[in-house]
Amino acid sequence: MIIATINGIPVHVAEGTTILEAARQVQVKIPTLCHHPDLPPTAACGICIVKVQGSNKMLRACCTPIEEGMNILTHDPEIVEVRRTVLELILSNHPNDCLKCGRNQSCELQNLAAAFGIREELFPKFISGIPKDDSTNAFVIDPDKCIHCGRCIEICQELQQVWALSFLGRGFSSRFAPAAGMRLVESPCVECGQCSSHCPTGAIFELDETVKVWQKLQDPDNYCVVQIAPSVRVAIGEAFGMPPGTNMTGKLYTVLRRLGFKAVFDTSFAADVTVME
Amino acid sequence: MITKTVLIKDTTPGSTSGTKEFFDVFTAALRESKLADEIRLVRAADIGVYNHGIVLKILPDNITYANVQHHDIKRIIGVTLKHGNPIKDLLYQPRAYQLRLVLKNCGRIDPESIDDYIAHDGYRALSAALQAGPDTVIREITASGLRGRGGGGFPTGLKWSMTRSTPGNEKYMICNADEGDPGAYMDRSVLEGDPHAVIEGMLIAGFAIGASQGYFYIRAEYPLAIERVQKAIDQAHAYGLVGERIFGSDFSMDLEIRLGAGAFVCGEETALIASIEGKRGTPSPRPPYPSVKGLWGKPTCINNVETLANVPSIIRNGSAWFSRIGTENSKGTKVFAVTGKVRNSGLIEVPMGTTLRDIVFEIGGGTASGKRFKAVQTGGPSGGVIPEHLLDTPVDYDNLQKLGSIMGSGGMIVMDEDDCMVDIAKFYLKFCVDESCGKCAPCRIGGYQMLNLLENISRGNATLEDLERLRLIAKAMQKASLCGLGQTAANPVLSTLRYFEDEYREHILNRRCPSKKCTALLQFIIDRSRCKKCGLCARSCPEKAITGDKEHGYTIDTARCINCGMCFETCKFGAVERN
Amino acid sequence: MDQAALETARTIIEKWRPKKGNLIMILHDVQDAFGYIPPDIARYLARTLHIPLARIYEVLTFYHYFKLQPPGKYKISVCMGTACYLKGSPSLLQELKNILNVEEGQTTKDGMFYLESVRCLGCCGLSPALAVNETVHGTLTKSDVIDIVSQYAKEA
Amino acid sequence: MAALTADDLAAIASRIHDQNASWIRVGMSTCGIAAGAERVYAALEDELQRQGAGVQLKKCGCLGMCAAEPLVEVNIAGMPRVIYCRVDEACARDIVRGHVCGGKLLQDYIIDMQSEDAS
Repeated sequence: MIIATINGIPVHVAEGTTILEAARQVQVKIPTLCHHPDLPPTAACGICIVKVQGSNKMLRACCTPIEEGMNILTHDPEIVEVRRTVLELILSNHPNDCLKCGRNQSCELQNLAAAFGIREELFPKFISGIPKDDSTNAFVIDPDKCIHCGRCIEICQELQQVWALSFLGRGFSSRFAPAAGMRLVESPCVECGQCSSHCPTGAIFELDETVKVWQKLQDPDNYCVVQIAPSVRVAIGEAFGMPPGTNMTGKLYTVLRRLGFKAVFDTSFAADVTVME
Repeated sequence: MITKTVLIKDTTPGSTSGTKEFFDVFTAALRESKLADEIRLVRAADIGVYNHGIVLKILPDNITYANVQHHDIKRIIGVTLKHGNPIKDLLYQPRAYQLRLVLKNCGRIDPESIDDYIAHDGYRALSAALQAGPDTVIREITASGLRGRGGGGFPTGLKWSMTRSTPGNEKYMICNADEGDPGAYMDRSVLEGDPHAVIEGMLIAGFAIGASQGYFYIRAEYPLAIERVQKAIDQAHAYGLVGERIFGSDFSMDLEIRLGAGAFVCGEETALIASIEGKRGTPSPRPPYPSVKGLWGKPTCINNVETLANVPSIIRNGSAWFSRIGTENSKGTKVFAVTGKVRNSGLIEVPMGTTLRDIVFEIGGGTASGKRFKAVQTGGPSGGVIPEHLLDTPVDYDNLQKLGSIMGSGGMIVMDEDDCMVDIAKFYLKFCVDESCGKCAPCRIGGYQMLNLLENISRGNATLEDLERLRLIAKAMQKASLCGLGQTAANPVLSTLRYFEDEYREHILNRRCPSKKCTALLQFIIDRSRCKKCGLCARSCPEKAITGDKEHGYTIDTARCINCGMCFETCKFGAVERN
Repeated sequence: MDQAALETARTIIEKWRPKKGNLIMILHDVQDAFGYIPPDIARYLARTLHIPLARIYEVLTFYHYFKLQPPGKYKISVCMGTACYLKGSPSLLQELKNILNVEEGQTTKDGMFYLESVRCLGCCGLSPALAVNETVHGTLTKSDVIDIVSQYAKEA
Repeated sequence: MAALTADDLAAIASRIHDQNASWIRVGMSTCGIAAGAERVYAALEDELQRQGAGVQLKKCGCLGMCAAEPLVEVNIAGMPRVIYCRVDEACARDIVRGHVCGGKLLQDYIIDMQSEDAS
């Protein structure tokens, strides 16, 4: 057990707990950007810095284990100024097309900018202008929106062991992409979608074909059927504010029929068939 | 029969013929005194003394005379050369500013011969260390006060004992030879000139921490150093000094070379480890420190070349001997690469606490051009500039830090009045932007934005608010960058701002570069009185902005001029002026 | 990939296979043998060493020493160390760009010269300096550049 | 060969120290070689052979005076030990003919350095 204080509040935590985790236990919110609870810290963004009494350095809360007797300060004008400057720098390297972005209103960078009350741009914009990769039927990669948090790489390489995505180059011109000049469709990508679901911004986003579906549904010459993956029956509830785990099967079928699909299939049907065999 | 040799050098700045004239007069005088067959006169190229008029050195008496006048010749012949007595009012005591400890063997022994090294006390320290035991070795190094010479200045003994006390039977010793500061090459010189000293230091360190494997991480751009270190390892291996049961003891350690591949950030310990493991050299957060979890997750100790080269002599001569050299908190000597606009550019080694003035003027001989000294830059891209009024500062870790610079690995770049501080800041920042690994946002974007602001200043497109922006980004980089590279990348900007803010303001407010370096702010015109109408400038102009002919002379059309400065460089008569 | 190239790559791999963390050393040897890292060799390394291709390219593109394009017959490296910079190496580089009609990191159309700027050649006493392949030319002025280039052009 | 013992070190040392003969050393590190030390070394070697001078020619690392490279240090019995700077091939031959064989020091090439060695 380690005893320390955060903003004067005593904390008792297990050895190896990070400053960020310890702070959350005592309801102290440290802003983060690259951090994701599923993943080991990449320590990339520098937003979560805090002060430790007795040192004039600032430490990253996401990856620094709390030590016995540490006296941590998470907010003061200097810390906030540094965080804000870092955020301004990140924003200067990010396009301003929130309204047209798939991640609008669910973007972690956007939320952070709002939380810091960013109203104007302090630094000139530098956007790399690397072309989008829309070679697959699953996602669009937009390198301009990447904040180099490293989550997609961590997921793709370490957790999924797919190694489709990689960090290429160095410094300001570093970027994430498949190796050897390949497009995503030529890479080992299996379209698992983990990169997209962990991306904090719109740099990797599911290919949106809503308009095409609407068009097909309205075409009287088409007989439209729909098939859903098993996990969607439960997962979709969260998007509508239901408690996690709510079974939505009935509602989902009803909605799909009302949208105009003539028949609704569930992928689990094939599983049932296999069992009957 | 020749009995004495007299070296002659006129050390007056700018003097070209003084030595020759004095030599001729002296020769005539010797002939007159019938001593021409006994005294050998030699014009020297450099006598190691500067700005002291005509200097003579008489051998083998080892008497040096300074500010000698022609009328002194008679006295010198009569008193010194005939009778061997010194003349008090001419005597000059040249100070030995340098103290060669790390460089002791460099240039003296054959780096490709292990026997030559052994003949110069080589491998005795290793033998003594093996007998004394690891604890004694660490105690000696700790007591000596040796600190890391790679830049950080971390106490070496403490580093060793931390690695030793971490439990584990597999530990690694790494020699950091990824010297990357532009304008610094101390490590290269030591590896090329005395590789066995570093190997011996490695083995002693490995023995102290309990390592069985050591790696030299050397820049790939140093082929000769790599070749000599490999040769030295092979020779030591053949003598049983590397490998199994060294000197018949229980201690076994192997050494291997691994190459860097052009990434400055790999000088950072965690990045260096990643690179040896065959990965991208991006730094990782610390803790865990390498002493606990380093190469392949095992306890690892990383020391710089120069640090390790100090180790054998400390073990041989004892910590008390070493700690007598240097200052309170910085013991021993430091090797510096003194380069730039200095007369004698090269490698020097001085005791800690030597003043910058002694280094630049007494050893370096002042500026090469004779122009006014402006500043000296220490610590490379992580360091800062030190202006003339602070030159009397004794050099050590703490003093340089107080001045906003760092000791760094030992680059020392001398600048004269032709060097623009905005341009210098831009140069170092460009380096850091190129070398940033790109992992963390403050360094990756902050450096880029700062560079852009500096570009604008040097083009006259900036406002005073941009200075505030520079300071704001600098602070964010210092506080929020993950590794040392990003944390210190803004230092050259901050220190030039600290001592030369006027120069920045001059660029911004008056769109003028006082050193005439920022070409975008210059105006080029042809001075008709000096123009020889040769037309070379017009031919060199890439924009065809120079018009005229050989009869009427030439003029520069300022509207078309792009300020490239080609005409200025081309003109042989100094007729192109820049203002 | 021809048989000889394959054989070279295999020898390099076998030399380093028992060593831990051998990727960068293998890439060094490949570059020494081929002058750059040919893409099919990179793929061969990935297959043989069971290293993801992504990892190999991550490393290749991180370290500036490794080249992905075949270099020219002569590699001209202009030193951009501080001492050389102060003493005018940028104008040497500019002159070379003008003469060779290439940018940094490019090879001339005839494949003769590859131009790059490098960190520090370690001969600050000879600044400003440049190296052609391994040979260093020091204490240069802008007007020396054309002579050096034509000297090598003649030799070829 | 068998592993060295501490006593062997002394034996090797005394064997090397015995050779107190005349020698010439050429600085052969990167800066020296870039300034032309290899050509100088070859010229010295050739001229020593032509003159039949029994002088040991050795390579060494960098003395630190990079701006003055190539450096050649000459130690001939009965003569002051001197370092010649900015030596070219012609000068190298002059060193052998003038200094080694003729007992004369070369004009305008000697460099003298003030430094102290720590033990």
